[in-house]
Amino acid sequence: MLDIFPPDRTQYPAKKADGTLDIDLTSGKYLKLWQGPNHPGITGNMSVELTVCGDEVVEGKTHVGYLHRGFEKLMERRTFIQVFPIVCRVCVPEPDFNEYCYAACVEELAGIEVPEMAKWIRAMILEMGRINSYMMYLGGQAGALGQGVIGQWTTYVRDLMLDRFEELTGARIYHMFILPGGVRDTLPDGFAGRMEETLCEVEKTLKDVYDVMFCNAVFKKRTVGMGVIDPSWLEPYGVTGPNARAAGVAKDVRKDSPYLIYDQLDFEPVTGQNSDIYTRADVRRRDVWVSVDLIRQILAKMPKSGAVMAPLPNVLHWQIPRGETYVRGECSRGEYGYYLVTDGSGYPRRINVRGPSYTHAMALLERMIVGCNISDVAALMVSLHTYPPEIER
Amino acid sequence: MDFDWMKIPYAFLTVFIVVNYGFLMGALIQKIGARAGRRHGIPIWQYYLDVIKNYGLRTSITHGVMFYLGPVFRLSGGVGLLLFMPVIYGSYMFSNFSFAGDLILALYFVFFGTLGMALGAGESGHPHAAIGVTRGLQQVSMAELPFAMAVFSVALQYQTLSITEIVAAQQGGMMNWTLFTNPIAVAAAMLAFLGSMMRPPFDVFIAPQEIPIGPPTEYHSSYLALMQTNRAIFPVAKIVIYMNLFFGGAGSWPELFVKVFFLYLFSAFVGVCFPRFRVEQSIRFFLVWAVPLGVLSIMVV
Amino acid sequence: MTTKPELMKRMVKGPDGLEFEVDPLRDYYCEAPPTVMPGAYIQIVEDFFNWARSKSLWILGFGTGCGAIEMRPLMTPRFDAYRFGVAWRPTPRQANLFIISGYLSTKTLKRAIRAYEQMQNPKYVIGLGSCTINGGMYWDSYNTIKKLDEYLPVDLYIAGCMPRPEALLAGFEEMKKIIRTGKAEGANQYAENFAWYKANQKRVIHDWDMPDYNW
Amino acid sequence: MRELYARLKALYPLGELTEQRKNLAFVTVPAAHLRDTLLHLRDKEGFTHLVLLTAVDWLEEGQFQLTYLLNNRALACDLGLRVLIQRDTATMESIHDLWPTAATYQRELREMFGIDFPGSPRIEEEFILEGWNSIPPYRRDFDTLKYAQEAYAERPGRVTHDPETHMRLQMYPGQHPAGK
Repeated sequence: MLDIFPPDRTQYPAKKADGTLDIDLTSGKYLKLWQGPNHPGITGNMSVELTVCGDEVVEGKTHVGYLHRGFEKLMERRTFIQVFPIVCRVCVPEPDFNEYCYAACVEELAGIEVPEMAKWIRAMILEMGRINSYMMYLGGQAGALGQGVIGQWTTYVRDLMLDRFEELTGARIYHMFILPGGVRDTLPDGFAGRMEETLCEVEKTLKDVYDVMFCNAVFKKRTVGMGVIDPSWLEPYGVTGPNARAAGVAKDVRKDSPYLIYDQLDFEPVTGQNSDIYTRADVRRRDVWVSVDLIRQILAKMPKSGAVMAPLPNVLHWQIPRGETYVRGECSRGEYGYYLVTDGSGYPRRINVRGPSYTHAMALLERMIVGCNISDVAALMVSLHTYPPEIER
Repeated sequence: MDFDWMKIPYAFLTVFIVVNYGFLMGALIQKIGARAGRRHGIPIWQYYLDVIKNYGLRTSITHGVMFYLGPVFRLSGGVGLLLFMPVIYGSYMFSNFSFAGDLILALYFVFFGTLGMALGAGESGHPHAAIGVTRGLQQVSMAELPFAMAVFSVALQYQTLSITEIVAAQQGGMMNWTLFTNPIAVAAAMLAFLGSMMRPPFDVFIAPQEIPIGPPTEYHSSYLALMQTNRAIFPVAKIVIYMNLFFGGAGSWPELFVKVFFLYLFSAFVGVCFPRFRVEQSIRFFLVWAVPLGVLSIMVV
Repeated sequence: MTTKPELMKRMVKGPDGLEFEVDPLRDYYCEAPPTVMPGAYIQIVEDFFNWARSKSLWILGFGTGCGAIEMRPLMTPRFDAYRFGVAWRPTPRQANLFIISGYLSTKTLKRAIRAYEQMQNPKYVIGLGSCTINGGMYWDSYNTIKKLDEYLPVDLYIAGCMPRPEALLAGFEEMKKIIRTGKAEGANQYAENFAWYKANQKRVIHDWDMPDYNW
Repeated sequence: MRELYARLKALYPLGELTEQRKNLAFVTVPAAHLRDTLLHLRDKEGFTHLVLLTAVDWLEEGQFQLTYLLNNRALACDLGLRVLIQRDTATMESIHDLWPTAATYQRELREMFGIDFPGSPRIEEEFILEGWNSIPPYRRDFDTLKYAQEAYAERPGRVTHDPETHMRLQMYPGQHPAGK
């Protein structure tokens, strides 16, 4: 394409001696622009403080804390079984990973063996949650570029998937289904058949999304080559999940250190090469296909009956000996982990939630946002797929 | 100078009809767009309610004189465009104040509202409004360029600057429309049309995800209602120009309604399924695709 | 109370070389307190306006908490709240209905108050979720408020954690009934009890670095 | 994991190795040797991914435990370095130059635990809380319920049916309900 207006980068802010940017707001060259928290282009309730020069961002600072509820403190005040209803509230769009990681931590420290059936059901729920989360993402990514109709389609499919959740767990958003020791219940009758219908609908929508969004010339123009994560940043900035896979590194906890029953399933991590917004979106789109396939495999291979709950000790006196552990899982945004420390009492000593958004939305975003156009900030932020509630808990 | 005073109430009648038609058509287009997202969309009378609600709000805050005048300019741009144009060809009642050189005046009025908006939005002091309006001005000036060229081409083709005469020249069957007699100019103008209809892919200046929602960020209650009224008039007025210049005009109200509706639908169709360009990308798009077409159309004529 | 550096009074040199004094708290904000705005003088006109207001609810698109996750389905095919005259506006100036979607941390409360004050009279507030009613799940949290109507005038609460979209739609219908009967005078209530609301807000927000009323 | 520990032990004075799982172990490191150990692990042993950095408050022992959890993706194993620092002084060397993302963790620790990391970028800024006027909230001696009751107005009439207390009363009438 013709390059009629080459970007002029000579007037960029000079650096001071200590490495910070020399930005004089009164000079009239720079403008401070707050994107968020009340801003539709922000993923959830957070804000980015942009300093712009013309249309280009010269500095961006993320501000979080608008959703801080003090979970890690609240969990210390609750017994092990009381924690389980509130963990799912940590991350709203994909709550099941909190439940799984917490349950796995407790099981490991308390030495509880989870029944085989429960593992399969857990894996299925996690994959269903992953599809939901990706559907939110695809809609958001298209919406950030002004293509609202994709969001309509994907949210419709997400609603169908929420119906399956409702059937299985009785709740739409916060399922509270995976608890320490297993899961609450077996699958209802005829669940596999209805699941198959939903999966077909997901596939149909994905094809439409591919045609309208990924083959769209304007979408490509806006996203190809935009917001590149350099592969050398992956380790220093702790990039995981699809963001890392889009850079060509097949980082997938499901494959690297299989948990639950992922070692018995047949799948390959999806990777991309270019590490721009388009590739990240494409990796996630193909990841939905993987998830759809995984759910089919799980439904086909899972045992037909069996216990779903290990016998727990009396939960009122449940004391876990001193110890610490870390359990991770691959959620739709990257590595999700819980760090649990117990001290022999009936209450956890400390729980730390390691959300992937924590590294993506803070240090990485601040690095990537420099030099991008104001119009692309929203798309860039969405493309990292961050959810603020898991940053600040 | 023989001014026919009877034209004034007739002109108001035109405006009245167009306002109502604009509201209903806007809602209908919205509904059609919603169907693409498998929704039902808003009720067809929703825009009336919104306007009444906004006029009925109890407080409104001003940021200065230009803040008041912004919506007024915008509305006068829309109304003025409509008033100085023959809406229905061959009708005494609805020819309004059209005169020999009205094409030039119409070109001016198309831009007038945007300029007024720029002043008003600048006064409101919100950075998003300022960013939005600079983007809007850049893009609209770029989109107007091919349109102006197409208009010149048409004016050269018919050797007149009067819209009425242009319409008259296109009568007598579809094959006489400029669409078929000068297709290059129409192509250039239709690209410009997309660029000025505030729909994707050329709606970066009101992009809710980036600069919510651009120039009208600070506008509320009656100012906003005024702008909504204009939102109903202005597109119709603009489409009427396009219709007069390129699609043979309209001999009666039903014909006008149908033609305007389909032209509007064209922009809505494109808008539903495209993301938006960045402002420099859209400028480049116009420079690379639309302006050469416009130049070509002038040269061909 | 400490003021942030960018809010302090200072001399500024403009791009044209002129020096002038800037006092952000005075110059950038309006300090006039809200006043009680009576309705239209004629009752039937007011009724007509209330009817229109109830039919055209514009929601501020500010997801303050986890309730925002159920807003997306409301805009989309399954529930499609647009059918009922409900629309989302990205700027507080144009919105009439503020949905506090879930718990409010004190940091968000500050932003929510500012957004609320920028909305135009008449304006309505719906508290969504148990956590706005009495703290809900976060009853012992040190960072979330427990009772929303101490800080903002609330017209309606929708209970649940989280309330389903159907509950929200029912809530909108209830809200419309309240507006039509002319009882939704939250903005006037706020203006009447302004001192009380401000005192409550300031007790919670420790670094109050804005004027009391900033439209 | 054992060989790795033996190799490290030869270089630095380490504490005992706690093997939690086959691929997860924790080891105590003196604060002075943390940086060298981290560098060695990152550059020589392939533990390139800083999974998390967090603190545990051992109030009874007067110590903070900082946990640096590192991950080696090739071997699929994690090593947690425990650093014990004094609770009343609570200062630690910053590692933001080794992993830029650690700066965020350090900001959080500074705010939530009151552990200072001199030299870390934006460490002085407020991170999550705004206008906080009490002791750092994640410390064990901070009572969140008491703070919440003092700071926020509560709606009267709230009855908490704490299942634990309730069940205790049901099962052992007469015994005083314990709990926090």
